[in-house]
Amino acid sequence: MANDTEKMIITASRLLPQDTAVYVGTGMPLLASVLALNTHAPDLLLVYEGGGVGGKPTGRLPIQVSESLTYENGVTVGSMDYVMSLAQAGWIQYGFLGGAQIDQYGNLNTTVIGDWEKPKVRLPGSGGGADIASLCERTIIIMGQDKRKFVERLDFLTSPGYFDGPEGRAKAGLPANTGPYRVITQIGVYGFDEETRKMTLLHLFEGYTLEDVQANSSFPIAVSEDWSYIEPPSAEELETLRSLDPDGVVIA
Amino acid sequence: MANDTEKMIITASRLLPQDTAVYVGTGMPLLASVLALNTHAPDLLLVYEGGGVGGKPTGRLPIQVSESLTYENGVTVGSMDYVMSLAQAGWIQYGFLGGAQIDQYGNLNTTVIGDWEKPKVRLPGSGGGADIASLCERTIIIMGQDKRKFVERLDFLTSPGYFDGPEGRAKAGLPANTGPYRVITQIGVYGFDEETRKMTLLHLFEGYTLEDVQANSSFPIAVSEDWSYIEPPSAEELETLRSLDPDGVVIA
Amino acid sequence: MLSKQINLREAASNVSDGALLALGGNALHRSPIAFVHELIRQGKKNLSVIKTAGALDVDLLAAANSLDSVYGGYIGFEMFGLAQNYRKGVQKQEIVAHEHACASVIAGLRASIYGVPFQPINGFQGSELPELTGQVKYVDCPFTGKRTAVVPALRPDYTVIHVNIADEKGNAYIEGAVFEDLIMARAAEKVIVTAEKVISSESWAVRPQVPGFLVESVVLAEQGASPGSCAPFYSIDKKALLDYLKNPEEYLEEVREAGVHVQHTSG
Amino acid sequence: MLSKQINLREAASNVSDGALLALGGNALHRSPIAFVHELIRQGKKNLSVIKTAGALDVDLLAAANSLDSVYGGYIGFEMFGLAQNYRKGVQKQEIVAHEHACASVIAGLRASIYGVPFQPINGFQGSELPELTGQVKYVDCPFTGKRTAVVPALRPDYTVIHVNIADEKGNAYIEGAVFEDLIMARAAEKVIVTAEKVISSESWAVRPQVPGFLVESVVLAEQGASPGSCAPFYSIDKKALLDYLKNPEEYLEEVREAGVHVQHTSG
Repeated sequence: MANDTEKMIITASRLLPQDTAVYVGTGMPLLASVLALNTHAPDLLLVYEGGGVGGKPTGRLPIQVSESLTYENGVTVGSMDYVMSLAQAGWIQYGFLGGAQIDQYGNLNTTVIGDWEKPKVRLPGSGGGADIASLCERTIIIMGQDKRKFVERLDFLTSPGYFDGPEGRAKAGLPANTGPYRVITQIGVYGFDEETRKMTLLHLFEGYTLEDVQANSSFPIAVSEDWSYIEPPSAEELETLRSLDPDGVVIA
Repeated sequence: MANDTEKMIITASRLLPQDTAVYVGTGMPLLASVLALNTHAPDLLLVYEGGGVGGKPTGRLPIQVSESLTYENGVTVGSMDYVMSLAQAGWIQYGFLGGAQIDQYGNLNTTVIGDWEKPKVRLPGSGGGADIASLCERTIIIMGQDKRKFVERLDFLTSPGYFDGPEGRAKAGLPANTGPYRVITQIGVYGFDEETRKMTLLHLFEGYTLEDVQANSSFPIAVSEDWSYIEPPSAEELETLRSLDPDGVVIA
Repeated sequence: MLSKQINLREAASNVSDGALLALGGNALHRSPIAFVHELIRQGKKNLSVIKTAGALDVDLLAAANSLDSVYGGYIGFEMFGLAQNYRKGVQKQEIVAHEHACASVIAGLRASIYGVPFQPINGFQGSELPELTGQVKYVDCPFTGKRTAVVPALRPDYTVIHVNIADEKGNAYIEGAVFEDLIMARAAEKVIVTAEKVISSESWAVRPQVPGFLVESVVLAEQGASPGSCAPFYSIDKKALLDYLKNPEEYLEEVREAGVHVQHTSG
Repeated sequence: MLSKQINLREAASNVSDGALLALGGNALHRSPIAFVHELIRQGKKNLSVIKTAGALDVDLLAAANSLDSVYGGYIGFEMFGLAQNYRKGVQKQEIVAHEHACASVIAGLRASIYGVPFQPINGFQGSELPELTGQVKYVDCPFTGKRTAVVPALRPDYTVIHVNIADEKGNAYIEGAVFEDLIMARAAEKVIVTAEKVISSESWAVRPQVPGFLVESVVLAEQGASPGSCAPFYSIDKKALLDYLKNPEEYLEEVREAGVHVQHTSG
């Protein structure tokens, strides 16, 4: 049986198409991307935050995006400036994000809990988040879901989603055809309604109900008319994933 | 006996001190710099316009700054962006310039003869000239001298000298302690008076007179009180120089 | 993944009349001359070229009446003299010289690789260059108040670079000086790579600097920079260059008559 | 040329209280930890740090009360959790977080290497980051009219990078990912290189990326990034890191008691 983390990673990996470039950060995104590379998307281009482009690590997973394994079989050993500029110039289609808080429009907070001036908890900060959120065509957000994380109002807007609705990104001057694409939690997969740009349930993991969706959110979540259950991880997916992280650094 | 070109190159090379960085373009500057490296300044750092840093070519001279020989024994094989940025950030002390026209304040034209809109002769353009002239602490100008080249008024100001006098560079917003240092022609070596920033004769090549200085200039040239003759090329200088350009590409 | 390798004729045919092209290499070194020859054979018109230091490439397009304008820092044949056909074109006001310096061309390309509309630049205070073709303007730095020169983004429709080795996926390797090729390859809408050798992507012994996903097509063009140099494979062919400078019409005639890319040397 | 090699103590003693330091490496990788240890031993005060992604380096300075402010994109221990001492310092308002993203830190450094007071940046439209500490303002592009985010130049007093190999002239070589070290080394007033190996400048088998003329001093510091990694020489020492996170005071005590750089591992 797959655990929550494994299910989330496998579901994320399925979202990555062939022949696209994905900007890869540490942890679940790294595992999801390398899993896609090792299953359905052998030509997926991994652009590692640390500077590697096209690396196809073999054997155990590089647990951090700055590790030398992310350069294995790759094209370029660059700098973060290099890979960031690829996103800035519009070369990167997919990116992963996480956060301590998310709101119904997919805006994210990774900066502080509480007031910025006098924070209750200081978080790590944007990292590459603000940029990825601004510049990638489709961002995939992976995070745990509960009422404290799915909030009505962020304590700080680090990485922009759709701001306050369908016009938000254009008004802010962000590139067209960019924005949050999916949110993956332990409960299900969410998209953003084309009309309202509000978070909408698309798929549930088996074992969860529509009630769980709402019970674990401080904002109302619409449910797509044709929502469905997510196909459970195949034996191959699970086996490949576990071979990438044999010590259970991420998936344990 | 050394010819005019050889004398000018050798005189230029003597101006380059040890432990400094010099920005090197094609032709006489390249020969002068490599000659200095091979005589009195083995630790001179050559920064080649084409992207090489610290290259110490052996054997025959790289006749063009983009040639692979300029990387020999060097540190960095960069881009022009890289070496230009070194000048832009103030890392380069010495630079060489040439030009089709020069005025009494050391301003240079490498752009057009005649009107820019309807040129009589279109010249190659700035290249790295405008930048070098703007950013290096001391620029050394090497060019032939006659009344058509030493002009009262440039047809076009490509590379700034002292503009119209001592305040010119500061007014334009150029970095302090930068500007033309010496002009070397077949007749002699000129500096720029600290008070007036006008071109002033410092040294004559043997065989030339103070009358030759003025007879070959359209603007008046002051003569330094303690002007002197230039020490002729030593046998070692001449031998080393000729070994660098055995085919006489530059010095013939 | 499908191979991106096509032939020179197909690659050049993708370039429309009126296109804005960035050409790799520097002066007489590693310029995409075979590609320029093919543009001339196909009779392209009204091209504009971005190049830090141009020589034969720009002059050939001028001689063939294919050139409308140049965003360039330096156009000339270094110690071989002036670029005579470019020079005449500008003098006859048939070619527009968008007055640049090498560094401002690079800064404009750099704006494109960072997805911003302009770049500040140090070293343009005082030159008459800026005012003449609107390539430099000034803004006040909002942090320091300092008046700062800025240049607009240069975004080529196509960048064409000639490299030592490429593979069928578009990954490309340059030996020695990369010049502005790596910046040009990221600044453009589309990228064409011509290469002395095309290898399988499984057989790299060196690490390519241009990632294939930036590249639209790859072309095998042996001696593709000749009569310029492509280190370390070949040096400048001085005789062919001097012949060109003496009689460009004859050179053009040979290019056109060849019909396809031939390994152009004077030998 | 005189050798630039000095020892760790001398090098760190050149850094004044209140200095603005850029630290090379990224997160737990190739950070100049031995140098940070020495700063702590010397009881430096009121330092500010520039770092794209900081971890142990920044947190150690926070724990030692040596830190006034941070220009950083991300401060944390990646999958090992939050940077607890930095976090507490900010929460107690003893440390100022100049709110940045990795890309805006880099853009600020890039301004310095091009000798300009600011850099335009794409990707800051809409985040609340900009307004809070004045690290981002807006200008209208004079060519297109587009409202464009700009960040101020970041110019460190010192950049300190830890590299695989250096020579006595300051030439330095990094294996694998260079992170922002090469930019930092050109953006600073002065540069200190610590190295796993110091070789003679005659004996390079690889081509160094940092030219020595940019470097003020070179320090031999074996295991100088430990308990972080320095590929390919050593990986992260997880036990030592987890011990630090559990009991930073004890770790600091060991650093101070050592008196000199010791090859710090948990083993």
